[in-house]
Amino acid sequence: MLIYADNAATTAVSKKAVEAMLPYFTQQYGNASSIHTAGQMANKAMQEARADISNILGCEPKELIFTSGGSESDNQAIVSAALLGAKKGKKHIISSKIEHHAVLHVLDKLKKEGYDITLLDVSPEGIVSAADVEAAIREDTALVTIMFANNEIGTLQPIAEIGEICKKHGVIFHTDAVQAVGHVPINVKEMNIDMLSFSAHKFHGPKGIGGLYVRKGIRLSPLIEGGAQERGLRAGTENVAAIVGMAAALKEQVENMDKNAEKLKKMRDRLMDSVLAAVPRSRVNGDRQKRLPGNVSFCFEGIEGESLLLMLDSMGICGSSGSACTSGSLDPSHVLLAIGLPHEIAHGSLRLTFSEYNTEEEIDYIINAVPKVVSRLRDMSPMWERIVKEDK
Amino acid sequence: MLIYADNAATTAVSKKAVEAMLPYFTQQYGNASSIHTAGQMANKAMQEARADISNILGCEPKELIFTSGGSESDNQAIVSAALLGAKKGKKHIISSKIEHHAVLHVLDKLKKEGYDITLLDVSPEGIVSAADVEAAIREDTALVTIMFANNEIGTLQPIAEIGEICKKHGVIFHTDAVQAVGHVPINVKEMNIDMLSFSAHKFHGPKGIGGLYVRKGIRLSPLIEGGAQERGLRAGTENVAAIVGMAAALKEQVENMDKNAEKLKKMRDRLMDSVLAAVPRSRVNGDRQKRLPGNVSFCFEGIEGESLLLMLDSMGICGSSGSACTSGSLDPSHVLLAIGLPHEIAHGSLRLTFSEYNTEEEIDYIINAVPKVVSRLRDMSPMWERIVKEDK
Amino acid sequence: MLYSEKVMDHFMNPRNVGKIDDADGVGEVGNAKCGDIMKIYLKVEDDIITDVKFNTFGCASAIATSSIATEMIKGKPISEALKLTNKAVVEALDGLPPVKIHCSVLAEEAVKAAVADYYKKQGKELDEEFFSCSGCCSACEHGEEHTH
Amino acid sequence: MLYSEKVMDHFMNPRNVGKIDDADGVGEVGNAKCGDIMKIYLKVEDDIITDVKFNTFGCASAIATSSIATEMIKGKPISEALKLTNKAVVEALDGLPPVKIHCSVLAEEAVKAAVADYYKKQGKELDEEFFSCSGCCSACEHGEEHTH
Ligand SMILES: Cc1ncc(COP(=O)(O)O)c(C=O)c1O
Ligand SMILES: Cc1ncc(COP(=O)(O)O)c(C=O)c1O
Repeated sequence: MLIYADNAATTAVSKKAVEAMLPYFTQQYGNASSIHTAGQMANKAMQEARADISNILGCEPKELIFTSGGSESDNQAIVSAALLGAKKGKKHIISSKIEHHAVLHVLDKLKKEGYDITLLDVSPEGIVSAADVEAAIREDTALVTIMFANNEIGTLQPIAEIGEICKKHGVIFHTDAVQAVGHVPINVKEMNIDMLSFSAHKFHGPKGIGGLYVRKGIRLSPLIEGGAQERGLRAGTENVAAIVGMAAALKEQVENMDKNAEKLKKMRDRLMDSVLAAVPRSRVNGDRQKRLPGNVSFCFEGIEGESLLLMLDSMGICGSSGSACTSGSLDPSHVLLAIGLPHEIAHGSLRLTFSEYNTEEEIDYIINAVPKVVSRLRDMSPMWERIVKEDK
Repeated sequence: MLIYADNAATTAVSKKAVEAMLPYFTQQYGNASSIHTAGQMANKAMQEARADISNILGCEPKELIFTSGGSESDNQAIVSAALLGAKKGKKHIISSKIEHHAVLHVLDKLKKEGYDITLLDVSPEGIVSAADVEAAIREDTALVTIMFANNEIGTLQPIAEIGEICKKHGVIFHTDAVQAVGHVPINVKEMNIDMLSFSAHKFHGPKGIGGLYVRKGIRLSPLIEGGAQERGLRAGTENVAAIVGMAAALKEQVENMDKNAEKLKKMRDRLMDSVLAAVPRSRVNGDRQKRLPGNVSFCFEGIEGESLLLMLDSMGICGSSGSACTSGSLDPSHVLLAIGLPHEIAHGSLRLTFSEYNTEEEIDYIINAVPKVVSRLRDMSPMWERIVKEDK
Repeated sequence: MLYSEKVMDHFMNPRNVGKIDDADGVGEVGNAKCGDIMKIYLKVEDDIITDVKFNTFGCASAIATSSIATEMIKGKPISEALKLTNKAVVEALDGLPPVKIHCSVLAEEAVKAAVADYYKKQGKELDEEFFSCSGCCSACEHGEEHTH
Repeated sequence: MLYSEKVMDHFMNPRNVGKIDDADGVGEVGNAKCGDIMKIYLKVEDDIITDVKFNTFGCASAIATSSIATEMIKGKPISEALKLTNKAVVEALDGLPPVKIHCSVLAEEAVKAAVADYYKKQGKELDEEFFSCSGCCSACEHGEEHTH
């Protein structure tokens, strides 16, 4: 039994996506920038993928460039907007405390270069307030960058509202939609999004490919210089197979979005309710409604996340604690701290994230396993001992 | 009949590489940074690939990071060395006039930022002189970056000699080995290379993956910030399938290197000799010996490369004129100008690049086709008319 | 695809390729350095272009625009040939990639240069405005204006 | 793999888990904020550690280091327990990932804290150098020194 419940970290590539990619490895392998037939066949496939994806996002094909993934897109979007701002003497950027490191670390770097960064607090439910965004906007604000959905606690942010505010104030609005694309409805035009980052491996596409939507009129700066690919905005031989795979995965995902969401929400809510009922001193992180259909995030007092994870793993359950990217770090998740949890509770987090490939039987198994593992760890935890004593 | 003779632009992915990749799409798709079994299985595969590749290059696994390809590696290597240099007040960089745009455009950008760039001339045979490199080194030289093999005319540069010179003078030496890795023997330690860029799709690996070797002790700066992947030097969920595919392709390529080179040289030399004999006023670009086994580069006076290409394409031959990356540009190749060709001759270039998948029959077909197409175009060329007149 | 079917057809099967030894007007524009030269030969009777041939050194679209331009003026009065615009050439070819628009400019100018030569040989005056620069690429001084 | 088999074994099947109600010495180090607390209970007879138990809140390596540390001192004289080093703990576990070395420091210190408590209860003096800081993570002031 192996239950994969870490779909926020990455997903399995769908059969359709693999099938779509295969011909581009060994048959239509031409360089999409070459003018011969082999190249133009690859180019055509790439342009079709671009049209499909931009159609889904609600933008023009010309407003979409392909990158190596979410991190690259985030980096390029933010650096580009910062450079544009600097040209007009605007060096203030607004973001939130719960962004992914691909955003936060770029902002750290910009801070060192003299930019002024405002990181907004979030509510205890893990949601940025659009009013806070508006209040933070200044004359010299170059960029607002707020994630669409949080990768740890799954909370959905009021993107359309923030988009409207940014539009009103003439500030560029970027959203890291890596966790959202393919999972919740998005239309960049209706939501007044100026830039949007996404990554294929979060929606059953391949790893190593992603995209960046940039509204016409906003000038991107290349992060990777070289050949004239992507109209000079992103050098490097086009990754045609992966681009085609990404488009296939996204189309499939969007076609089944409502059906999948319904199924996932049912599983998600049942899991949350059952575990909360079975485990004392447990909590769900993030708003219960305004969250990704497949995201469950718990904290269990008195135990630590890694040991919880590894014990679950030994029972065949693959989950995560905090985000995968922070593994190797000893600090508890910055997201859990941002929603106001004390360190000791933030250490005991468990993230279980599902896709439509998961089954109700798997949820049953998890509902049975989690309380057992929590008990086992609590039994040997001096911290739990103290909590129980204090309770009495 | 479709003859693919554009292997310098990109190659077909080998069967072994595809097979190596497949399990990582739908089965072992875990995030290599996740601590659960699915993640650790992916991680193990990635570490094996890293060990295999570093073994081939002659470096330690820790000295190798994975990137999205040659362009990204070139960018990161050069920017990192420039930043290191600047810290010590060294802002001079030495390179050559025949580098790839992924190098030249980064150097252009650095120039705007105040770096002093020396671009060395090359010989009429397209070879950088190691003595010129030494003569150009100054007190404030931060970096020497010279490509291993040229992508247009296939010339091999005296990398070991340059490496020794750089070592002697304590200057960091980067080589863009995108065209060389998998095709000619390379050992970074023996050749005193400090940094080396490569890209899988040039040796029958997948597109969108590459690597950068960096000698221990040289501090890379991340180009893409975010998660702690690649020891914090390159953020983004690891592209495990592509990494595994790259390693499989490279191993296969290196195992068969001698055999392939022998076969390719024979085809290459026969093609060059036959076409030179059949077509008046034709020439081979680049040194006839010191060149990649699979590279043939011609210039035909009186005609223009694109029309030559498209006519060959209509006969089922996929070649290129100049490099694929400059398509969309009207200028003739900077490489052909650098070896001293006048514009009008540089316009009439044809690059045919082969892999071990090509056959002698294909060479026969090309030897037959090229003179015909050249004649046809010359018959309608007022420039050819003039050349013929002047000859009389 | 990079080029329309029309362009590929005129490139692979160019119409009116050749020379006219006793031409009434010959025009040549472009230069080797820029990578395209077009040469157009006219036979004119009663101000009607009765025959036209071309020779072109250049890319596929240079050849295709030469080909279609000769088709568009063959059998037409000189006055109409003078009205040939690069836009009309592009449209007749179902479009050209942006970087190739300059080829259509070249074709327009080659026709005009041939007509100018005819006028000159006939000792006629001609409106200056029709004949400015040969239109080329960024390597020529006037290039930029013509490449749109 | 992230952890050696030895670590995983001691994590999944920890030895000596539990408490000793009438312990002769109890030591607790670490804190909840840092994400690990180790508590070690000793039973001592004639300066020999006859029984030892632990309770740990923390990651897999915190649990594994506690487990192996108790095994390493069980049945040994107090003097030897005091010589237990974090390096010995790491070696006994066939290594730990660099970020987890601090757990072995914690285990060493938990043992020492328990011994110190035993000495105190016995009214004995003890060398100061053995008992500096509880060793933790970067969140503690002394943390850095211990995480190597
Ligand atoms: C010499 C050289 N350097 C760099 C590159 C860039 O590699 P990639 O397209 O994989 O980014 C190429 C190929 O396009 C090349 O031939
Ligand atoms: C919200 C968010 N942003 C950015 C990223 C980075 O994406 P990638 O790993 O594809 O570069 C991730 C996932 O790791 C994410 O969840």
